[in-house]
Amino acid sequence: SSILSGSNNNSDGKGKTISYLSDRGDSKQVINEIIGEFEKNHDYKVNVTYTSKGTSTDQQLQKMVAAGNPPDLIFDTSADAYRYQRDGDLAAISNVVQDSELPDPVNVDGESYFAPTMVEPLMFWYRNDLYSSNPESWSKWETEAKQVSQSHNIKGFVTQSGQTNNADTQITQYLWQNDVEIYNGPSDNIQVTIDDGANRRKAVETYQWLKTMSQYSPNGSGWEWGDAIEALQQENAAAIASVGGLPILTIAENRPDLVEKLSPSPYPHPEGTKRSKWWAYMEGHVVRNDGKATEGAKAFADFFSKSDKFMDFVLSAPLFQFPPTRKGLNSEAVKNNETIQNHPAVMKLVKENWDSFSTILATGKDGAPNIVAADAYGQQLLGQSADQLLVGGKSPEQTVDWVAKQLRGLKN
Amino acid sequence: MATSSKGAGSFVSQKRQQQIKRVGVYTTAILVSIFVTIPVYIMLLLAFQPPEVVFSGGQVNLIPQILSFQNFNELLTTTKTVRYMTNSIIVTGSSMVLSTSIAVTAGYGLTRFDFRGKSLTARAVLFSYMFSPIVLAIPLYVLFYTAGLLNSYFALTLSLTAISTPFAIWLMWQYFQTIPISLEESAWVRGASRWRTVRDVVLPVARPGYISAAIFSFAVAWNDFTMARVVMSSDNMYTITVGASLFLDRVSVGWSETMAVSFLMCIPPFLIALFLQNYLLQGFSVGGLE
Amino acid sequence: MLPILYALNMSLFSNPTQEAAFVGLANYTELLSSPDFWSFLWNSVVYALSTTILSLLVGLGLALVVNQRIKGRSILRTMMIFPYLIPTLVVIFLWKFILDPNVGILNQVLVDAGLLAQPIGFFSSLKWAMAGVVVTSVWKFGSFSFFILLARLQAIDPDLYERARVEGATTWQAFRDITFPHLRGAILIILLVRGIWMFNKFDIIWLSTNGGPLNTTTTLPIRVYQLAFNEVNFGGATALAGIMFFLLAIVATVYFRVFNPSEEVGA
Amino acid sequence: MAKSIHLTDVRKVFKSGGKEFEAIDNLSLDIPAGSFTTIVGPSGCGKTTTLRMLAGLETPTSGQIHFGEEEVTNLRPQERNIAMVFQSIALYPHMSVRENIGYGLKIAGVSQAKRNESIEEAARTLQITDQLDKKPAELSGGQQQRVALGSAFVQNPDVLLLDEPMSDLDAKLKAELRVEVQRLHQELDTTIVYVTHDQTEAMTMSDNVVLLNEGSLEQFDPPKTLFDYPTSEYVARFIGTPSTNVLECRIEIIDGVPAVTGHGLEIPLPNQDLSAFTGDDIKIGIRPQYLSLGTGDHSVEATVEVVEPLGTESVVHARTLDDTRLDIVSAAADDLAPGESIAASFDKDHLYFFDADGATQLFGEELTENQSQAQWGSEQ
Amino acid sequence: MAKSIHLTDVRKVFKSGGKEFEAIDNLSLDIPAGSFTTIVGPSGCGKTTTLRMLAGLETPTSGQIHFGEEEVTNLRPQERNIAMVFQSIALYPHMSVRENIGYGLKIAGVSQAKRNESIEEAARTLQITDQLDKKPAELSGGQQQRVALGSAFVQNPDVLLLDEPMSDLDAKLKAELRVEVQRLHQELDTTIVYVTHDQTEAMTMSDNVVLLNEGSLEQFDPPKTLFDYPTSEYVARFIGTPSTNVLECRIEIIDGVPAVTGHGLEIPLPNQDLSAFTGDDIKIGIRPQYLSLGTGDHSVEATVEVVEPLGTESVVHARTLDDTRLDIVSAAADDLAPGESIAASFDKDHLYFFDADGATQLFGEELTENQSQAQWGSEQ
Ligand SMILES: Nc1ncnc2c1ncn2[C@@H]1O[C@H](COP(=O)(O)OP(=O)(O)OP(=O)(O)O)[C@@H](O)[C@H]1O
Ligand SMILES: Nc1ncnc2c1ncn2[C@@H]1O[C@H](COP(=O)(O)OP(=O)(O)OP(=O)(O)O)[C@@H](O)[C@H]1O
Ligand SMILES: [Mg+2]
Ligand SMILES: [Mg+2]
Repeated sequence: SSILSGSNNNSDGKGKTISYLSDRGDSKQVINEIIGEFEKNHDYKVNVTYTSKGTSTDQQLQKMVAAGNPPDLIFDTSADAYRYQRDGDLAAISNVVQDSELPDPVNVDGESYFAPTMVEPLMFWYRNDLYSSNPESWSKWETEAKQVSQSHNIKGFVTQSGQTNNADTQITQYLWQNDVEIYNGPSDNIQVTIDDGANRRKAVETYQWLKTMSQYSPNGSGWEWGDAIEALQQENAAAIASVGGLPILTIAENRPDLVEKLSPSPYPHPEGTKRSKWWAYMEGHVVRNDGKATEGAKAFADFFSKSDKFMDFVLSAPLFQFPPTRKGLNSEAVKNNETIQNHPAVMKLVKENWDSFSTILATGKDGAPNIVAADAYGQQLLGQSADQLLVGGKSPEQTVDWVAKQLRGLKN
Repeated sequence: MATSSKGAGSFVSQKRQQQIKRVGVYTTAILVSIFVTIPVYIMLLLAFQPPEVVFSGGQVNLIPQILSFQNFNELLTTTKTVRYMTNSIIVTGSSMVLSTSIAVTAGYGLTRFDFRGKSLTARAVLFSYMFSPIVLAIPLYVLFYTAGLLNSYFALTLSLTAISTPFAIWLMWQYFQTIPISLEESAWVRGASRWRTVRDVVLPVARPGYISAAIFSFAVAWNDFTMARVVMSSDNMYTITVGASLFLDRVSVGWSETMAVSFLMCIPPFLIALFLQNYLLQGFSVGGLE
Repeated sequence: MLPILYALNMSLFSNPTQEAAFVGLANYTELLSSPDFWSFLWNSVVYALSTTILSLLVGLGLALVVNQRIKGRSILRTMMIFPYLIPTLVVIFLWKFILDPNVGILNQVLVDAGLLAQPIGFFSSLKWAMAGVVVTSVWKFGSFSFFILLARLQAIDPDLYERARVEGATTWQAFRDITFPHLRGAILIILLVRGIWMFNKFDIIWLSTNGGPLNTTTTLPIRVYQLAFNEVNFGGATALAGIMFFLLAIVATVYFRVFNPSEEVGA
Repeated sequence: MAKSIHLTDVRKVFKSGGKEFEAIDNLSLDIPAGSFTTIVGPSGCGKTTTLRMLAGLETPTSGQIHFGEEEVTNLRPQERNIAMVFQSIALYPHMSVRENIGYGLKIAGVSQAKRNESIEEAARTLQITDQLDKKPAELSGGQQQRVALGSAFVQNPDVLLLDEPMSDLDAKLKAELRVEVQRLHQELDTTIVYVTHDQTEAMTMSDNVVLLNEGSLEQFDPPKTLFDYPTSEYVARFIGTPSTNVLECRIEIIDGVPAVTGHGLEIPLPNQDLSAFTGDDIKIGIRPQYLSLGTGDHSVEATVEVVEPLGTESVVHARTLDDTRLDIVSAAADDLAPGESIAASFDKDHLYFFDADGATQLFGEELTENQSQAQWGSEQ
Repeated sequence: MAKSIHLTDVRKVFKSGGKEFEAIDNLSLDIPAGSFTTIVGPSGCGKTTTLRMLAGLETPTSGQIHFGEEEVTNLRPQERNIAMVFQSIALYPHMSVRENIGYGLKIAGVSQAKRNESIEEAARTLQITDQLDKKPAELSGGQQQRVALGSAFVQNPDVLLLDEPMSDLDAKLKAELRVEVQRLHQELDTTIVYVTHDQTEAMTMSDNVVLLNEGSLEQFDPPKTLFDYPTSEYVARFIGTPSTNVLECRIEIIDGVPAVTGHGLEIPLPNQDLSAFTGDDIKIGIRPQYLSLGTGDHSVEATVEVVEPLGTESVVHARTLDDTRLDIVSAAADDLAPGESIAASFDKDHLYFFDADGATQLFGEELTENQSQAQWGSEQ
C-alpha cells in the first residue's frame, strides 16, 4: 500500500478483486496459502480484511455496506448468514453446498446460502481427580459438585450468566437438555413456546437446577469462555462448560500438569431425557450479491471447501474446531493430528453425538431456520435470563416469564 | 490596625501543617509508585517468563523464577507485531507533531489576536467532542471511502490529529495566557517578527504547555483503536492496537503472550514519558522553579 | 463535523446502513419512552461524574506532590504520566489480571492473607462492577489532569508564594488563594472535557464488564454499541447518540454560562 | 538615523472592567531629531503609556504619531527602528544574561563574534561582566535592570525609549551610568526619550523635559527653564526637592502701589500691572533652597517641626503661623530643635506669583529686571 | 511587638551552574528592637539576600539569626511575625488591588469590614483610592509599588522588611510617603529594616544605616555618623552625591611637622602622629559640597569639563592638573564654561585622610579640635 494515497478497491480493475471479510486471523497463514493457490488458478485477486472476534465483523460489514463497498465474501456463522439472506443480501451458492457433502443449514426455497467450513460443539470438562466419576445426570452433577465444594478448597461447578455468547449458549443447551421447546413453528411463523404448558414446567425445572448448582459455583456473571477456563486452570472450579477442547489448548500451555486431570463430558441432563439437540457452532462462507466480484467469491468459496489445505485450516485449532462433515471427521488428517490423538475422549464424544449437533438457527419446526432464535442469540437474551436468576434473584418461574416476554419482544 | 497573630483561623499549627504536608506528599508519592508499579510489575512478570512457570501450582507466582523470551519469540515469529508497531509509531509520531504544531499556532493566535466570536468558536470546537464516537465509525468510513483515502498513513494521521487538536488548542490557548506579554513586547521592539518571537521567546517559556499538548496527542493516537479500524483494512497497515486485538482473541493466546504484547505497546509510552520528562526538566520554567 | 451531521441524518432512518426508510423522529421517541433509557442515563451520569471528579482529584494531588521539591520527583513524574499513555486495551489487561476472580492477584493475595473467604469477581458482581470500572478508569485518566495541571503549576510566579508565606498564609491558604485561582480555568476545562469524554466512554466498560452484570454498568454509549452492532439497529444507535449529544450540549452551554472557564488569570 | 518625533492630539483611553479611563489626553509634542527628552510626572500620569505608544505597543485611541515625516501611528513595533527598556524590565527567563543582551543583535543578524564584542563592552560599562553567564532569576534587582539597559546599549535604533532604566541602582552607579548614557547618545545617532522619577537625571541629561499631569502636558521646556520658570504652581511644586513652598497671599493697593500681603509679608510690585488681581487671592512660591534662616527684607515666621539632616545640608520642616507648610534647606540647621520659632527670609527675585488657578503670573526677577523673559511665553 | 534582630556570622552562598557565589560573607549585626535600620550598598552587594534571610525565604549557609531571644535561623516565614515589600513587588495578578492589600489581614482572620477600613485608609495615604478595583496589570509601575507598600502598611508585624519600596515613585510622592512610613513606624510597635538606593531616604528616615560592600559589613552607624565620619574611603565615596573627591597625596615632614603634600597643597598636620605614614601615599577626601570656587587657604587647580545645573545649584565636573576627577557643588557656577581653569578651595576641617588601603586615619576636624570623636571608634 502506498503511504500517501490509500488503495481503493475500485481502482483494482472492475470485478477482479474479491473482497473477503474474515475473523479467522488465527488461521491467517493457511488462508493466505489457499488464497495464493486460488489466485494462481483464477483471474482474481483476494483482498482479506481481518476483524477480531465478536461484533467487529458486523461493524466492519456495516461500514462497508454503508459506503457502497460491501465485501463479496464473508466468513460468518450460520445464524448471521440466515439474517443476511433474510435481508436479501446473499447470493445462492447451491452448487458449492449441494454438490458436496456439506451440511446445508441455510437452505431457503431449495437454494443454499451458506458453505460450512467447521463445527464447534459445546462440551463439559471436569476434574477427574476430584469427581469420583463422570456425572452426566443432573442429580449426580449436584452430588458431585456439592461433595467437591465441601471437601476441597475449590468450587465444584461454574454457572455462567450475563450478556455473553457463552452464557447464552450454555443456558440454551441446559434448556435443550430438559427437552424444553423454546420455539416452534415454521420459519415464517416462529412462535415462542418456552412458557407453554409442559415447556414452562421443564424450563422452571431447568432454572431451578441451575440455581441449585450456582451454590457450588463462583459468580460467573459476564464471564467469557476464557474466564471459565481460567477458573479451571487456577483450580478455582472443578468443572466448566466450554467449546470443544478449548480448555485443553489453554491449560496445556499454562498448567501442563493439569491436562491429564481433565476429562470431557456431555452436558448434564435430567434422568430419563433423550439427548436431542447438542449445540454446535457452525461457521463458514457466505457470498453477498451486492459486491463487485460475486462470481469470483462463489468460485473462491468453492475452491476453499475443496482445497487440499482445507483440513489444515480446520485443524489450525484442533479439538476446538472440527470438520463440517462426518467424512472429514474420519479423514486421515484428523486421525493423524497429534493433539487429537492425545485426547481420544474428545473425539469419541464428538463422533458419538455427531447426529444431534445442531445450530441455534435450526430451531424452527423440524429444524427450520429460526430467525428469532438467531436474534435472541445476537442479544444473548438467554444468557441474560441466567443473570436475572442468579444475580438479580428472580425465581425460576419469574425468570421463565421474563425470558418469554423478551423473546416475544424480539418477534415483533 | 491588624492582629498580630499570624495564621489565625487555622486550627492546626504551622509546624503540624508542615508535617502533615510532608507526610501527605510522601504517602502520595509512595502510593502512586505502588499503584503504578504493581500492574507494570505484573506485566513484566508474565511477559518475561514462560506461562507454565508463572501459573504452576494453581497460583500466580509473584516472584520471578527465570528470564525467558519465549513469549516474545512466539509473538515475533507468528504475528506481524513488528509491522503493526511500525505503523503505530509512524501515525502516532506524525499525528503528535502535527497536532502539537497546530495547537501551538492556533493557541497563540487565540491568545494574542482579537477577533470577533473568538471564544465562541473555541467553545464550538469542544462541541465536536460531544458526539459519541461509536456511531461515527460508519460515517467516517463512508467519507474516507468516498475520498479514496482508505488504507493510508496520511488519512489515519489526519483523523487522529482531528481528534486531538481541538483540546490541544484549548490547552495551548490557556497556557499562553500565563506568559507575560511584556516578554514578547520586548522582542518586538528589538525588531523580532511575530514568528521569531514565538520561536525564541514564547516557545521556550511555554515548554510545559506544549509538552502537555504533545502528551495528550500522543495518548490519543497511541490509544486509538476506532480510527485505525475505520481507515485501515489491510493486514499490513494495521496499527498495534488493531493488530493485537486480531490475534489476542485467538484460542491459543494466553495471558503470557498478552502481557508480552502489552509490554511492547508500553515501550513507546515509556520512552515518551521519559523523554518529555527530561526535556521538561532541562533549563527552567518561567518562575525558575528548577 | 461532517460525520456528525451524517450520523444525525442517519438517526432519522430505520435501517440506514442497508435500505433506508425515513421514519422521522420515531427512533428518538421510541428510545425516550423506554424505561431502560433512564437507568442507562443514570449509570452514565454516575460513571461520568465519579470518574471525572476522582481523576481530577487524583491528578491534582499528584501534580501538587510532584511540584514539590522532593527526592525522585522526576522518576515519579515519568511514572505518573505513564498510565495515560498506554492503550486502554493494555490497561484492561492489566486490571483484569489484578481484579479477575481467577488469575487476579488482588483476590489471590486477599484470600491468601485470609481477608477474603473466596475470590470476588469484581467485574461480575452487582456491588463491585461499577467500582471496578471506575477504578480502572481513574487509574488511566488520573494522569490526564496531572500533566495539564502540572504545566500550569509551573507557570505560577514563585514570588507570589514567597509573599504569601511572608504574609503568614498556611499551605492550605496559599493553595486556596494562589494556586487554585491560577488552576481554576484549567480545572474547569478538564472537568468539562473529561466529563464529556467519560460520558461518551465506551471501551473501558465494554472490555471489562460488557455492561453487566444485569446492566449495572450499561451506560448510554454501551447501549449505543449494543443497538448498533448487536441488534443491528443503526438508526436507533445514532438517535441515541444524538440524544446524548443534545444532553451534553445543554449541560455544556449551562456550564459555560455559569463558570466561563476561558476567563483566565492575567499574567 | 535619529528621527524627530511628533505627537498630534494623541489620546489614549483604557477600558477596565466596563469603565473608561483616560490615560493620555490630547497630547501634542514635537521632539527634535537627535535630542534627549525626559518625561517626568507623578506616578500614574501616563509616562509609560506615552512611551508604549511611541514603541507601537499601544495604539492611540485617537491622534497621530510621526517619526520624521513618516506616520507611524499604526505601525507595528517591529516596523519602527526603536529600542526600549521596560519599566518592568522583562528579561527572558530562559536565556542567560549574555543572550538577553545580545538578542536584539541576533535578530538583526549580527554575527556571534561581533555580538559578543558588543555584549562584553556593554557588560563592562554596566559592571555586570561577572554575571554574563547567569540566568536572570539569579540576579539582584539592580543587576537585572542593568541587563535590560545593556540590551538597549548594544543596539543602534532611530529612537531609544528608556522607562525608568535606573530606578533600582545606587546613586554612585547611577551617576556613572548617566555619563555613559550621554556618551552613548552622542555616539549613536539616535533620539532618546527617557522616563524618570529622578530629577537629577532629568535635569542633567536632557535637552528638554516633558512634564505630564494626569495625562496632559503641563510644560515642555529645557530643564533649566522648567526649573527657573515653571508655568504653573503644579510645575513649581513638582520640580525641585523639597517641594516649592507656596504661601497664600492677597494683592492690595498700598500707597497706590499694588503689593502682595499676607503671612506678615508686604512685597510691593511697583511696576507690574497686576491690577486685575487686586483684592484677589494670589499665591507666592519660593524654593526651600532660596529661604535662609534669620530675618531679612522679606521674612516669614514659622515653627520648626522636624529637621532632616541630609549630610552637608538639612531640611527644616516648619509651619507658618497659619499652619502652612514651609520647608527650608540650610547648611546651618543642625542645632534647631522641633518647636523652636524661626524666621525665614528670601530675596523677592526668587519668588513666583501664581493666580488662584495656579498659573504663573509673574516671576520675582521681573520685578527688578522689569523686562519679560525671552525663554518663556506667558501661557494661559 | 517589635523585636531586636541579631545576625551572627551569617554567610550565604548561592550555587549557580556548578559555581559557588558568596552573596553574604560573615555578617554580624545587632539591630535594636523598634529601631529603623536602612541597608544601603551598591547594586548586587547582598541587600535583598540579607532581607530574604530575615524573612525566612532563604536559609543562611551558616550563622544564626535571632529575633529577640528566639533563634529563627531555620524558622519558616509564616512562623516569624513579619511583613515584607518585595523588590519585585509580587502582586497577586488575579486579585484586585483591594484584595491584594487586604490579603495579609484576611490570612490573619480580620473581618471584611475591618479589613476594608484599613485598606481604604492605606489607599488614601498612598493616593491609590481610585485604583482599588483594578487588577495589578492595569496599574502603572509606581501604582503597583504603592499597592505592595499598602499591603505592608495594613499589617502589624514584629519586623517590617521593605526592599526598595519607593524606587518607582516621584520625588514629591516619595517625600510624602517618607513621612507616612515614619509615622507608621511610630504608631506600630515594629522594627523596620529598609533597603534603599536613595540616600535621602537613608539619611532622613533611619536610626542606623548598614552599608554593605560585596556581602560584608562596611559600616553600621547612625546616618549622620556615617556621613560625617566614614570609616573608609569606600564609605565616603558611596555616601553622598556627588561622590566624595579623593586626591592622592603624600606625607612629608616639612619644617619638622608632618604635612600632606600634592596637587599643589600643603596641609600641615602639627599635632597628629602620622609619622608611621611618613613618605607614604595618603589620600585625602573632600565632599564636593565643601569645595568652593575660588582660592583660599587650601586650594586645588583644575579644569572644568562639564557643568551640570541641578536647579538651585550646579555640579562642576573638573579634573586636576594630574587628571584626577574633582567635583564641586556650587550655586554660582552657571557661567563656567568647559575648558575654563578654576581653583577650588576648602577648609581642612572637612577633610578625610585615608591610608593606602582606604581606611580612614584622620578626620579634618581633629586637626583643630585635637580630640578624638566620641561617636566613632577608629576601626581597623
Ligand atoms: N539565586 C541566585 N543564584 C546565584 N546568585 C545569586 C542569586 N540570587 C542573588 N545572587 C547574587 O547575589 C548577589 C547579591 O544579590 P542581592 O539580590 O542580595 O543584591 P542587592 O544588594 O539586593 O542588589 P540590588 O540593589 O541590585 O537589588 C548578586 O551578585 C546576585 O547576582
Ligand atoms: N491596561 C490598563 N488598563 C487600565 N488602566 C491602565 C492600564 N494601563 C495603565 N492604566 C492607567 O493609566 C494611567 C497611566 O499609566 P502609566 O503606566 O502610563 O503611568 P506612569 O506615568 O508610567 O506611572 P509610573 O510612574 O507609576 O510608572 C495609570 O493611572 C494607570 O492606572
Ligand atoms: Mg510607568
Ligand atoms: Mg535587591
